[in-house]
Amino acid sequence: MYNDKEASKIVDIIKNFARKHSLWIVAYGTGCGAIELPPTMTSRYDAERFGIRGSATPRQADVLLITGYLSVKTLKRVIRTYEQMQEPKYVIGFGSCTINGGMYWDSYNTIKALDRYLPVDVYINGCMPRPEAVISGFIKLQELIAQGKADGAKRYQENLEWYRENQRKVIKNWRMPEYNW
Amino acid sequence: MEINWSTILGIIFTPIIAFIVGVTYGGLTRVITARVQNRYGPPIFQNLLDIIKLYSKESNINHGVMQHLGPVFAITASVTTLFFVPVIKDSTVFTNFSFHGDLIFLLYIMVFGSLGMALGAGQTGNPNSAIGVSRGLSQLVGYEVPFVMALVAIMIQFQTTNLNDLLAVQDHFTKWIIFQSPFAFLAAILAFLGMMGYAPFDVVIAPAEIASGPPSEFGGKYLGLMLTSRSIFTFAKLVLFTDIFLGGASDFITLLIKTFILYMIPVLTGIVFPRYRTEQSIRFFWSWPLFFGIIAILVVVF
Amino acid sequence: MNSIEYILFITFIGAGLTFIVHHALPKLRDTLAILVSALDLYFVIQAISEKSKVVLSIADFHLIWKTTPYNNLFAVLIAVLGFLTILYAHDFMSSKDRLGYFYMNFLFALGGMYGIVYSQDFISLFFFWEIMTWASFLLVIYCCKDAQPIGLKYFVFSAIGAYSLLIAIVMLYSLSGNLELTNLISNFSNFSVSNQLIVVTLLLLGFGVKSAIMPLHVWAPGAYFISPSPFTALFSGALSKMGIFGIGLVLFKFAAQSGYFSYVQIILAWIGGITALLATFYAIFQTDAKKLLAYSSIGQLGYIIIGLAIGTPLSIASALFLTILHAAFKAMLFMATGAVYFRTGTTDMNSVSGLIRKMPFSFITALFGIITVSGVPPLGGFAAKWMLYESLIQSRHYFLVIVVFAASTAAFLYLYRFIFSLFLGQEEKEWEDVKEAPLLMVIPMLILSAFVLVVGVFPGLILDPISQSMNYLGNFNFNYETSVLFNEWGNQVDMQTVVNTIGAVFLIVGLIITFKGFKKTRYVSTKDIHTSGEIPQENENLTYAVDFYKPFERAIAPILKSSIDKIYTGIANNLEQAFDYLRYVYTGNGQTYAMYVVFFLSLLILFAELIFGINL
Amino acid sequence: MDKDFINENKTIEEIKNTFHSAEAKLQRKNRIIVKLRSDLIPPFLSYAKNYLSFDHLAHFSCVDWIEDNQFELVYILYSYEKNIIAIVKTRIDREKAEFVTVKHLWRQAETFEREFHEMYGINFTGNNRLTEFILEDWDDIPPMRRDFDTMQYSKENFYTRPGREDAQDVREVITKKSGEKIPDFAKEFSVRKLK
Repeated sequence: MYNDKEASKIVDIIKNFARKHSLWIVAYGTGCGAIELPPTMTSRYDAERFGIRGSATPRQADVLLITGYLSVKTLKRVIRTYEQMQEPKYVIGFGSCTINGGMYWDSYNTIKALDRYLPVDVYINGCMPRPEAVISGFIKLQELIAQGKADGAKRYQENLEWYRENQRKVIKNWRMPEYNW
Repeated sequence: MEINWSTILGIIFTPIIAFIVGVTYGGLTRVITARVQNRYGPPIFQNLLDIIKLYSKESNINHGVMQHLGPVFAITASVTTLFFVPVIKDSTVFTNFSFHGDLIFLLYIMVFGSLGMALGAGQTGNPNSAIGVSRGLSQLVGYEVPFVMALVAIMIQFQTTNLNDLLAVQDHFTKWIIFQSPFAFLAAILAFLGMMGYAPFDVVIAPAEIASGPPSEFGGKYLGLMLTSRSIFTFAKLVLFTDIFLGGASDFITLLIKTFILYMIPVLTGIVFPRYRTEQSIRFFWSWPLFFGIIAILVVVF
Repeated sequence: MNSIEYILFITFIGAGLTFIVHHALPKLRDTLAILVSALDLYFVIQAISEKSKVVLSIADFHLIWKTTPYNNLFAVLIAVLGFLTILYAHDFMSSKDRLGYFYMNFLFALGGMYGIVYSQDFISLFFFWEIMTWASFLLVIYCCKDAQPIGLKYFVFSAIGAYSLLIAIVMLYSLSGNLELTNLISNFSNFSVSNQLIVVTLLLLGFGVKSAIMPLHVWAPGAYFISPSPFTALFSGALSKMGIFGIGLVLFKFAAQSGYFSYVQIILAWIGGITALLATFYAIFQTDAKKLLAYSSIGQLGYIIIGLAIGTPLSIASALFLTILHAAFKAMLFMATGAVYFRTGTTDMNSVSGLIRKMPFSFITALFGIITVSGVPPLGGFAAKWMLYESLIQSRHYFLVIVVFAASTAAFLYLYRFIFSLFLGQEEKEWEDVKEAPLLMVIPMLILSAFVLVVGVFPGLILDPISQSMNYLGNFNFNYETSVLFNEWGNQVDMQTVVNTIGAVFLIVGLIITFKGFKKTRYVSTKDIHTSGEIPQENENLTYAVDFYKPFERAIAPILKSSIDKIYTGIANNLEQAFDYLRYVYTGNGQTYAMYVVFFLSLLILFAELIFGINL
Repeated sequence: MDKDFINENKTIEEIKNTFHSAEAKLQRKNRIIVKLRSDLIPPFLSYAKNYLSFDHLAHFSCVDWIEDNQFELVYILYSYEKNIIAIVKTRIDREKAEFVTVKHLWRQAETFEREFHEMYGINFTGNNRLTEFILEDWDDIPPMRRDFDTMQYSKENFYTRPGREDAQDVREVITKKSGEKIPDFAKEFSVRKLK
């Protein structure tokens, strides 16, 4: 017989298995990365093999894709979208723009490091990453989920003040609803 | 009080079987769609994984009591529909309560879920949900009319409104109602396309247009419950159609074969067709299906 | 004095007294009205067991009031609804003026209805009919100046109905020399066929106006819309049922004896069917909740008329069942709308939204109401709809059943729109301070909600008196148990099993979904919705309410091209040109409608005298 | 040559006759350039639209001439009838950046003017829609002005991830790998050189 701890461990394994193999993405089509998604999803690369599927609204989604550079104006909406998602939720940053600003490194209106503002679980580098890279990024995310390491949502909750401080520094006129989990 | 074990067994196992079959069929749809589009496609149990994942979501939100209860209404309707349909012919376990209800009751209980769901979607306050509901209800009026015509033709022809009596009539495959009254079948199967909500009649949940419509504010356990309900309801509708037109099934293998064939009709139609606008789909339902329905009734009369 | 005398006496005296004490003792006035209606309820129930009978002889005429099972059914309906609406009116009308006028007319209308249902001769029936019509007319024009044209419309159509009744009564008297109902019924088969037909048509016309069947419905939407909500509930719930009462009487006591009965049945059934369908379509596109309910009311009366016209035991049972149920659910819906009006001051569905959390009881009432109207299983509406469909199918009215089904499916549209626009959707800042209606308004709504729930599980409770009154109407027997309905082929629906199944599944799943992750489930406001990341501001209203059914409208546009009102206006305009000189006599806005009365009367007299040679 | 551009020259002639101070000249086939004093712009545009049949405001742009302390507004008009593009240029004071709206002539001008208001800080009198347009909550000097240092702003406001300090020139890296030579004119624009 299993004791409680082991039983809950088994439940966790089942949960993580399901989460791993069912990633519903809400693709926030910023920048040029959005155009890499159609080939990723369609016949050639067929991301649905891995249980990756588009979802229409953040309420239903698990993964938030940031597909390119984020202007400050868009960042506000992205934060809102992220906060509307249900836990557990993951963020994947696409391309060098989300990592270090990419070719927009000196722009007056785009942020240069996404993980200062949202807890990124996986970065996919490239400018833009090709569908193979995108899929490999998703597989990396799946590995993290299976190991229980994809804890972006938890990080966000715990360090909410730090994230908020960064967000407020960029977004001048802060008119956002409270995020009180 | 005497305990009727076969009833209890039926109550416990029918929804479970319905869920498993419905989920597998849902996964199969995705595989078939993928193959038609020259893709490999997800595993066949993908929908099950999706549902487990949705239930295992840690946080959930709702906008009020009606949104909380909306999916519950939906699953109540699905399971009740299932209980009032004889799943296996002449089986003591899987006939459930089908002697206590009839076709007209089924027609109404099938709408019960949509109405409850619509109320839930309405409370979210999301305009997309309301648009979806508006479209869904309009389309409902469209396909219910030919469906009822087909049922009326059958009810008058066989002088019964109970499914078990209809099953008793179809004791040999030459006596299946699909052969006895083909026009009724045509009208009903075209209405069935609308009932299943696949393309070209999927304007209700148009994901890119109105953000999946009614369920656009549902996530986590609520969405999981909705998908569960949808799986059960799919199976219930398939069994209903099998019972009415294809002579039911006396064992599970036959049931699976018959329901699968029926299920492929909307699925394959859905793969190859684009989407109708709401008024176009209503006009469609009120043209050919209605025509077949009228012929079906006229054939019975004369 | 026996109970019927008490009822009439108390009601009419009470009506006068409320008017008198209005200025002196306003507190007493409301209490008096409630007391009168409560006493009425008591005596109506008393009268059933008493089997009371009153005979008044004036000159040669015998005025008879008597209880029969059929009368009792309607009397109880009126009494219960009258009591509840007056209870409801106490708070609803508290801020209005001219309340003496309101209560007096309200009680007069009630008294008129009691008189109608108990009277066993045509003189008293006509007398009370006129009292009821006048009282209701005065209440229609109660509110404001806008009510004037609507009131005139109502008056003109009521006058048409009353004149046809009067002519029919005169004809009956000239043919048989008697106006007692029992005598007339036994003599009716002696009349010539053409006389029978004329009498039946005229009577149906007279009663049909009150029940707003399709070509005569023009007055109804406006009158329901403009009259104060407590009275609208009574108007639609009980007053319009007087037409049904009369039609039932005419069909099964008179017309059934004539050779043309089957034709009358078919024509009436189809009129009912078309009424149901078109009224439903009109209801879908209304933007005002009360107007929507008014059209819905017309449609529901269409079903009742179909049920009566088909004339099989099951169909009559369904019609009478629906009569009672319609009184309940339409009163519920009008009361819920009235509660919204009481708190927000409007019933415009485009401007009110998201009241569910503020007015939970009104919402529950409205929810029960719409579930009952739509006929979805657990509540009472299903039994009525089920019996109607079964009887239509079994009496082989193939296409009528399709029409009825289309109408009742389309009814989902307006019902959803009604509840969505008022109670669901975005919670707006404008209605932030709205509270639940006062207790005295909520109680009647909840009583009626409980009633439809109980009737849903145990339709047999209502079917008992219905089958008794059907035995009075003719030899109609049908099979039912307390919670099981049977059709003529022996198929059944066991409401007990249905309700148990639905209840059990609902409870189990509901509990599971509530307690699964209960801590991490939280409520968010309706502003916190997915809008592509955009944050809706406080004053932004995102409710999708205007042109709610545009796609459906586009689909059925060809059917709705011409409205009946337009046809009437067209006729009126043409007549205006033809009889231009009449303009000197009739001046003012209502002249065209008033012209109908004259035209109609002369037509009737000509018709009767010239063609059939009856001396009026 | 004159033969080939009858329409253009005729238009130029008309413009010169009406507006004596206008510098109108032919640029190439189907294209003329008109330079005007800023106070003549409203009457000229009205004249061009109503009498010279320049019905279409194809584009409207702004150039920051910080050296001259001026903004240049460029209206690009098109005549469907004559098939001529007219480029109307005018200069306004940069310090007191104010001009009159032309939205009564072409409705689309309103949107262009909103953009210039936001990006250059030019105030168009008569346009009452000069509200926040593309940028959200911008509180610095308008970003398209040349005195706005975008690099510095970016450094001040946005966190820069370490690792790009060397700011390698892509061309240099590529040429180093492939052994190609950078052309001289390209060297001028190299990041390293700027440093």
